[in-house]
Amino acid sequence: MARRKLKVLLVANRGEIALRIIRTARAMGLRTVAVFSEADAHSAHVAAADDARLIGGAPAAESYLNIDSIIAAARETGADAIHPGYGFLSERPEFARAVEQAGLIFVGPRADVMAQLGDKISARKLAIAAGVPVVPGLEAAAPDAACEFAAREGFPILVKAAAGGGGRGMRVVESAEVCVAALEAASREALSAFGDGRVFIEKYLARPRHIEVQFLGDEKGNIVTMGERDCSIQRRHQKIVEESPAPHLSNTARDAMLAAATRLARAAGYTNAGTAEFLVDGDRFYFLEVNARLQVEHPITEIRFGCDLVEEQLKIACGEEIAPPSAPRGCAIECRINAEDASAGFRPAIGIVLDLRVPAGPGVRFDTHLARGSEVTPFYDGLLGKLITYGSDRKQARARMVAALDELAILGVTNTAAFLRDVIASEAFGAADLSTRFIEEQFSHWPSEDQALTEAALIAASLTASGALGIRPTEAAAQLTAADGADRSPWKALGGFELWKRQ
Amino acid sequence: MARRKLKVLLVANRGEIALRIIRTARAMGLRTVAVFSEADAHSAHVAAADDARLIGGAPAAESYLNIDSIIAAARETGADAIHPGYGFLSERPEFARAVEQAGLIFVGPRADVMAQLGDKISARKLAIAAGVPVVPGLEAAAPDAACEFAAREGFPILVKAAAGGGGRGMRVVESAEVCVAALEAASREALSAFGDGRVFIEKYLARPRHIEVQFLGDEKGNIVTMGERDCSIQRRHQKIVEESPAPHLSNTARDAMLAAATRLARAAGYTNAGTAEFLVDGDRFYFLEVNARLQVEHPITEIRFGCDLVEEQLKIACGEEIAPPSAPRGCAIECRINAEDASAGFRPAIGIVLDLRVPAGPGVRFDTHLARGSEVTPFYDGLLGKLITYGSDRKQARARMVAALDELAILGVTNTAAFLRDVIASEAFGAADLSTRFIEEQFSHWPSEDQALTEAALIAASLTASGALGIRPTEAAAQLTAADGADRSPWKALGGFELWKRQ
Amino acid sequence: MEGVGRLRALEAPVKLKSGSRDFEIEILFREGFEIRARIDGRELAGTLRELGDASAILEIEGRRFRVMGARRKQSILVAVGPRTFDFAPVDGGARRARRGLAAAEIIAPMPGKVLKVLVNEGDVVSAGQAMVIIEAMKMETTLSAESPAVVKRVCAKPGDTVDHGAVLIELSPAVVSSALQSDPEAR
Amino acid sequence: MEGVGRLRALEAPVKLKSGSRDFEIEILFREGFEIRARIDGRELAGTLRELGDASAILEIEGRRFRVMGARRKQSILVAVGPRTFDFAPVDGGARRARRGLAAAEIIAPMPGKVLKVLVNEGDVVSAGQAMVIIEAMKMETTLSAESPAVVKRVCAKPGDTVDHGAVLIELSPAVVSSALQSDPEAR
Repeated sequence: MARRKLKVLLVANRGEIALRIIRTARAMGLRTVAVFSEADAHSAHVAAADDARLIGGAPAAESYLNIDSIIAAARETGADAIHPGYGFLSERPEFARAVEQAGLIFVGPRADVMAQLGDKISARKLAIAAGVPVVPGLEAAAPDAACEFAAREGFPILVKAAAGGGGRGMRVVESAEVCVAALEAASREALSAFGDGRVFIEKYLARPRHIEVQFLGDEKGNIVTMGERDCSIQRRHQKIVEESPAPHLSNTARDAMLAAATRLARAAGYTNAGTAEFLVDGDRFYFLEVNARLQVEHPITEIRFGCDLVEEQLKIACGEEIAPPSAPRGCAIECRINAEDASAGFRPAIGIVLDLRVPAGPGVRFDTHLARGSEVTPFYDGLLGKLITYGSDRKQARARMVAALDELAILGVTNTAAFLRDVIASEAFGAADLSTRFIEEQFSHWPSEDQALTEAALIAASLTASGALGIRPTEAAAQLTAADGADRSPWKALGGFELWKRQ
Repeated sequence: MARRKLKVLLVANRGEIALRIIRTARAMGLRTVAVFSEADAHSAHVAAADDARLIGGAPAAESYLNIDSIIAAARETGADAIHPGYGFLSERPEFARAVEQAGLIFVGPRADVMAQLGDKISARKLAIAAGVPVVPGLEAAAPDAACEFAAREGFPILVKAAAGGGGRGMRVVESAEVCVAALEAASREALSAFGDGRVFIEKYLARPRHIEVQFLGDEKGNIVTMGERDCSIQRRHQKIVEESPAPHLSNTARDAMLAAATRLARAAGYTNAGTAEFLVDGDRFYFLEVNARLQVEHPITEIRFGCDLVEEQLKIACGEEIAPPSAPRGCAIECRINAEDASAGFRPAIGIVLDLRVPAGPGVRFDTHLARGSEVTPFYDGLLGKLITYGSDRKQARARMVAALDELAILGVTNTAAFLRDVIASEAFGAADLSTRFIEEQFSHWPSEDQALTEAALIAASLTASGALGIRPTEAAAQLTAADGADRSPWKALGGFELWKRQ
Repeated sequence: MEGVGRLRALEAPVKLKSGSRDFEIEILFREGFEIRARIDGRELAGTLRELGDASAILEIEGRRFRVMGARRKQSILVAVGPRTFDFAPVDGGARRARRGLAAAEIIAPMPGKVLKVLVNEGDVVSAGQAMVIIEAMKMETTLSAESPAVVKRVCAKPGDTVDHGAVLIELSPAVVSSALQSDPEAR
Repeated sequence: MEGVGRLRALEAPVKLKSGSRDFEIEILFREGFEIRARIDGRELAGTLRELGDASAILEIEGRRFRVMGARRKQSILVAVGPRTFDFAPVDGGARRARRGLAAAEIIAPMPGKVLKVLVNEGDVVSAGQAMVIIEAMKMETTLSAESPAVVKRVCAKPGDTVDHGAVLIELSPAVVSSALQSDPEAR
């Protein structure tokens, strides 16, 4: 096992995860390099790093997906290693390969392992070979064969992009009539999003839970698991609430899942951090996919185990052997605050953060790249921040989450904080009646009418209109903006809004 | 053991601790009541509570020390219980008694226990009776007897206010010449600060450490300890950095201290949370005092033990039995950010927070009541916030603290963040060469010259002067302020500053 | 005793709309912490406590809310706890904001690329019928009609890169309204 | 390519003082992220990257600092990382700010109560000699002379409540200077 020395780390990502990785790297004494697109020149991750390099235009294809540009930035800045974060290039084997070919350390699994697991079809084969149960399904689904499978197994069926992840490229097909059209649309979307139009289909489970196992592997072949996360609460097949441990899960089922994840990781020859995702129906579980990278929801594992998964990743990448994890403690919940309108089908939102109130207190962690003046652009994923609470039990973690969400306010970007507050406070969540259908079953008509709340909003709006409350755009700021539109200072941003005139 | 039902909690305090108590009470489902002085009408704790009552003028004697006013506020708001926080009335037996007489629950030990422990002289007697070692000293020190004791034991001696706490009312007397004058001054200061001019003296240990033990007692007579905290790093005999566990402390000494604290608490018939403080010289330890309340530095214990000490306090106050604590994990450090000028003998500072950058990230907790626009007045203690970091070991907790302090900025109030950053980053702290003399030995000439830093400051100042950087007071805001001086909105506060003119 | 809040007589009631609802608000009285308002004819009394950070605690009808506000070009943003509201002035200049009438256009909710246009000029569309599919933030979003309408003009074609607020389709006014709705399949 | 920063020609160099030190700063050039300045004759080159929250990253001489700034009535506040600086303009109107001369007064550093006045008019005081003890923020603070001086006028007496900036003692100028120092005993 070769021990490599890491001194300079380039983080090939943006947003909260880039900032989070930089923080750990800094605490480990590493020099950090950020990369950024033209849209992100004023972002928190750029400010936090010791060095920063522009890698291209605002569209991700020109910047965060631009392998050549990122490798060039690493060379220029003397980076020894590249951490890909999640999303973007994190699960692209060709990126891992390019990093290695440039003589740099890729913080993640080997390219060939990633390729095998990243393709849902070969991953499924691997799971079957490792004795891990899978959902009945059909690989490489041509429209006709898919419709035949669906007729046999019964609708609905689930169509997935072979190269997809994080719920992207997934569609539920409810009936034979729309089957061919849905497969074509899925393939088109997959081609556009991942550069790979292959799709496959699975029997759609009626009310499954989504539970996943965190594992780490080192170069010596050690595999350790670090408990599970219940990620059942989703919208559009994307997780919005995660918790650990998974409530109402029997110890037998938990142990079996951890063992299955270990077998799978071992069979794949996995190194670094990864996650095995399962669909769970009672105590039965079925392999879904491996995410061969850090997960968005990794902090809940960190909080329960008192560890730093990014530090573990960097140590493994240097060739160190994994130390056995501490025993887990208490319960942790994460809520993803997205730039979306939960009252309108989670329609994406953009905007400038005019003001921000951030929650704090015992057992509260808020991972965000936002500050006053931050701009949420349409170019990237709309994750604004992750609110994580710890409790000695689920009741306390939940109560702290409700209180923390009540403290949070992001003015200027429509977001899901209030929605999540109601989700966490709901009786259904309290009873941990979890399934991937939770949101559509419980919250399809959010928000319910609240007259006092609306009246408070109206009074506040009328005070704001008259200038008696809140942030006031000023003429001075407006002049500055008129003179120089390129600057992103919030004072200018504010000035960019005309004084709103009462009628 | 009578179980009492608690529904409404009044918090008889201000600042970060009031906010912190309110957060826990809210998460427990309690209704919370804040009290505030005229100087604090716009403070965070007032905003956070469900209800708030003005209790008097800005001077603490008229408000936060005003027992009648606080009891009246509790009656008006239907409070069942009062949490005193730390400082102010938290260790005044007459307050605990008044609360009980009003038929309310006092969240703390019984008044008689508090009286016995709060008086340093009777506390010392109790310790001796419980077989806990004490520093050689003299109770009820009249100037002549004190000088005699000092002549016998040798200078320096330590003069303490019998009713003091948190380092207040303490003086070191170095020589016979100043002995009488110093005793008089100490007595005068004690009378002014605590309404009790009695002082006592002790042999002054040359390079002791200050280590304390957290304990909890319930009405059934159970006493549990929750590890120790090393609070050696002090200025003016007041703690500024605390950590747990205490480094370089042998397990034998640790166990002996925990056992001593348990004996003491049991001998006192202690209920609720308390702390036994010790001076430590190698592995020998001497009883210093009991703080019969929550400590400022309690969060480092919470983080190691995964518990919420305020919740424990409230449960005990309701008559619940203490559950055995979890095993401790990792290391936690706290830095107290004070409104002081560390380059000028820690001279107190006041001001308005014009801008604030708050640290975050894995293992970082920042307990503060500050927000943009907050005013730091001369009326109260200058604690601006407590920055707490966790690490799986001391190295990680320390590295995270340095990184977090680098992220912190409080513009508008001179504070100790930069000083603490250098303290934590120092080799001496890294080596855990701790004693209560740490600051005077290592940091009496802070800051050392840093030309690049000064140049950066000058460039930033010149850009700020020309309006090219930072917060800009605007004419609109200035007009608002001129029209209405009473309002504390930061926009007005900013407007209140004249435009600074370059020459 | 604790400072006097800004007393600001509003000359005229403020008329605001949120979604399809119109409101009329009048601040009747403000002195010290006391505030009284009239909303759509209903009188409310409460307290308003301004905080240092440009937010305030508003207590009305026995409930306590933390509120923040900011003005934007064509709307007022308000946060009440974690909830945010975006109010537009009624008759506030926007073509969409005709009193009592829903918008007569399909407008791009954010910058994106037009993938498909599913209607032609003159088509009669029913409520919920998909009209345009755009790709933005890596999602396909379907814009549909809120109620029956006639397509007056198609202003976009597949492949167009459109900016926030661009009119994609004009509908016959008076009888139609439109709304943005995400693709039901993608939920 | 990444937007152009504000170009702002400063007509004259800025003169600032911090404590007893005077500085002269001139921003020579600013375009894009590049910035050049001259400080007391020494030229420096670096980059300045403004962030959304009114702070900026300033990189000079190979070191990277996060800076924030705000203007106050008689000073400019700056944060460089966690360090804060309070610069006064030289000749900026304050009586204390005479170039090259330390202040000729003992001034209350914050609102408080005068406990003791230890000198009389005409006294010759030596460096470090205690002159006034005030109580503020529950601490006794001793104000001492920084260098030898003659007491010109005593403007406060025990029991006085004094405001921030109040002149407590005037010293003979030119030969004296004063500084605030906390009580060494209380450290």
